[in-house]
Amino acid sequence: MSDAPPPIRVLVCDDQALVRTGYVTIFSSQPDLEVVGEAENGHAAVEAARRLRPDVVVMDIRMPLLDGIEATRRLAGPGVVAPPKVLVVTTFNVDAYVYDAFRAGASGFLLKDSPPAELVAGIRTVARGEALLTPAVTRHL
Amino acid sequence: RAVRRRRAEEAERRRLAAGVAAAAERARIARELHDVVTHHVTAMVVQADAAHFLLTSAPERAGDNLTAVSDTGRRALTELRYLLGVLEATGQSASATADRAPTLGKVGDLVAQARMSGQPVEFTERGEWRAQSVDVELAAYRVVQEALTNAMKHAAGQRTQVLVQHGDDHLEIEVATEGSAPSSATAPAARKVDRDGGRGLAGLRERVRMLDGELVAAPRPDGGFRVRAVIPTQPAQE
Amino acid sequence: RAVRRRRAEEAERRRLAAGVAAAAERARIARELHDVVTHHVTAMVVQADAAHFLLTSAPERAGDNLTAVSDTGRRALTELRYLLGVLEATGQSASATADRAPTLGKVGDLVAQARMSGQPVEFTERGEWRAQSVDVELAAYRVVQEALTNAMKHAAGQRTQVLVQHGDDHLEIEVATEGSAPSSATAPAARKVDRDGGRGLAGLRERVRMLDGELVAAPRPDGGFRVRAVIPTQPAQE
Ligand SMILES: Nc1ncnc2c1ncn2[C@@H]1O[C@H](COP(=O)(O)OP(=O)(O)OP(=O)(O)O)[C@@H](O)[C@H]1O
Ligand SMILES: Nc1ncnc2c1ncn2[C@@H]1O[C@H](COP(=O)(O)OP(=O)(O)OP(=O)(O)O)[C@@H](O)[C@H]1O
Ligand SMILES: [K+]
Ligand SMILES: [Mg+2]
Ligand SMILES: [Mg+2]
Ligand SMILES: [Mg+2]
Repeated sequence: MSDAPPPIRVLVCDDQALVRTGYVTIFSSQPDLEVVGEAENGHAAVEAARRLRPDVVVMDIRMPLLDGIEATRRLAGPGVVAPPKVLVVTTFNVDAYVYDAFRAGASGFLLKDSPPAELVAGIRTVARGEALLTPAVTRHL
Repeated sequence: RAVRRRRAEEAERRRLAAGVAAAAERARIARELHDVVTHHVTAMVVQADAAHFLLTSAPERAGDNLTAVSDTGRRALTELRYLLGVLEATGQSASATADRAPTLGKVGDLVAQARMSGQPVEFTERGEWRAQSVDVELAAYRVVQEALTNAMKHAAGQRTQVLVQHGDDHLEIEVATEGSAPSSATAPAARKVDRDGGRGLAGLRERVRMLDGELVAAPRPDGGFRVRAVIPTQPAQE
Repeated sequence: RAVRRRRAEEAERRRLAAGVAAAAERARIARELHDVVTHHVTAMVVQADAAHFLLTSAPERAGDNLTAVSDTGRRALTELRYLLGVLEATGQSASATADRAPTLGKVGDLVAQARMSGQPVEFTERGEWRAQSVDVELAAYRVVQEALTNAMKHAAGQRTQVLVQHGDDHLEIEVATEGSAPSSATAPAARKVDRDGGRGLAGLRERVRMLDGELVAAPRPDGGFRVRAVIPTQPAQE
């Protein structure tokens, strides 16, 4: 039977339904990942994360009501006790976004259209407590 | 010599101003594009990747993903065409009249663009047309542009009415879309109304306020949406 | 008083220069954008439709199509990112774009991509290859790109020939499709496009003309279509 460690619990936050559902499909297909919830704006993300206690929050930046940076700050910013790991995903790897994301407490930053293998590897990396930058971003910094 | 130096400085300032304008324009276009294009293409990539994972386990769900890819792609092309039309229209008027951005007279072009993109738009103009200052005309034009862009984004396929009314001392612009039935096929992202979400209307409100006017935007009781701007104008003269 | 008038005139000139620069930037981005986006997104739609078709009959081939959709989308996003210069907040996008601009050597990729989308393309290259200026190479690349996009859209499945000929002082590009039977199964989205006129070829004509070249595009007597561009180049040196 399985001595496999418990799966990494993931919360997927993006206001674009097609991206969100696509991510859910991809992440759910991995034996070591479990999608525990979805959120379509920053407020819902904060609420769901506090309720569901995921290991990793995959967080879009541009979302209505509350953007992903602010949501990250509330979930994983300075002073938060036992924060989840936050992996920020965006369309553009703008320097300012990367900087703000890490300052807000994110553990990783990836382009949204990264290949699935990179995305799931990214989730595993931040879940282990390591930091992660997309290669395209690192090259640029 | 002083004259020559002054000329050189002026040329330099002009060059800088041109550079700043080009950069501002790039930023503005980048923002619009983010919503119109990159956003769609990103969704297509993610959906195609997801379909891959469903190929053997759930082919029919993979089929749904593929439909989403094609539909999104077609929508992206339609919206891109609209955006390019708008860019072109503004570019033309800028060079044609050499001194300015689009004017109120070009609102008809915006309406035509939106119609070509499949949005059912009715356009009414009332009162006696008078040329206004560039600021006023441009603001009015932008109100219609943003409201029509929003109509296509947030109320695609819904009847849309554009009214431009020339008063004696003010200009009134109204763009209203009809409500979408709850079951309608509006894109999910667009369905939830978040008035804090975008920057389109907020930017316009600011712009209109700087002209001592007022812009109000709100959902209508029947589920539609209405944008109304009133901008004071100089009384008729000369 | 004279000083004040001169200042006003200067301010006015500066404003004009800024307006013209913004318009030029807009036109440049619009052209580039059209070419990048329509090409890739059209290919993605075609691929997704094909994958849908293969879903039940040949799932493993459907998988290849899906990979093509994602790859194409990623390429489009990468190009868009450079194009928009959002990477550099400083507005160095023009040079960043130039550095990464696709070159004539990449035409083979375009051909391969079109073939993967099911278009039967033959590619011939003649004469001695020489590196050209970025402008010339990019223009040549865009001619092939748009003509192949058009082939997939307006002459889907028709034999298509791409010829690149390196002359002593010019570059010649020709893309020809064979005639389509009237009953051909052009995608509905593509069919609708015809009526809107289209700006692909017009933009290219402008681009080629700016390099003192010429682009001619016209239907062929047999029902096919032909695009031919001749672009002057620097004679071989150093
Ligand atoms: N015609 C409309 N029908 C329904 N909702 C609308 C309509 N126009 C605007 N809205 C709502 O108002 C919100 C704010 O509009 P706004 O133009 O400021 O932002 P946006 O269009 O979402 O994003 P942006 O303009 O920054 O690209 C929208 O997000 C949408 O929820
Ligand atoms: N290979 C072809 N076969 C048949 N008709 C063609 C072909 N290429 C172009 N055309 C015709 O020429 C027209 C103009 O082409 P153009 O590329 O400018 O526009 P488009 O492809 O229709 O739209 P856009 O490029 O703006 O997306 C097309 O609408 C089509 O009618
Ligand atoms: K799983
Ligand atoms: Mg978003
Ligand atoms: Mg808007
Ligand atoms: Mg075309």
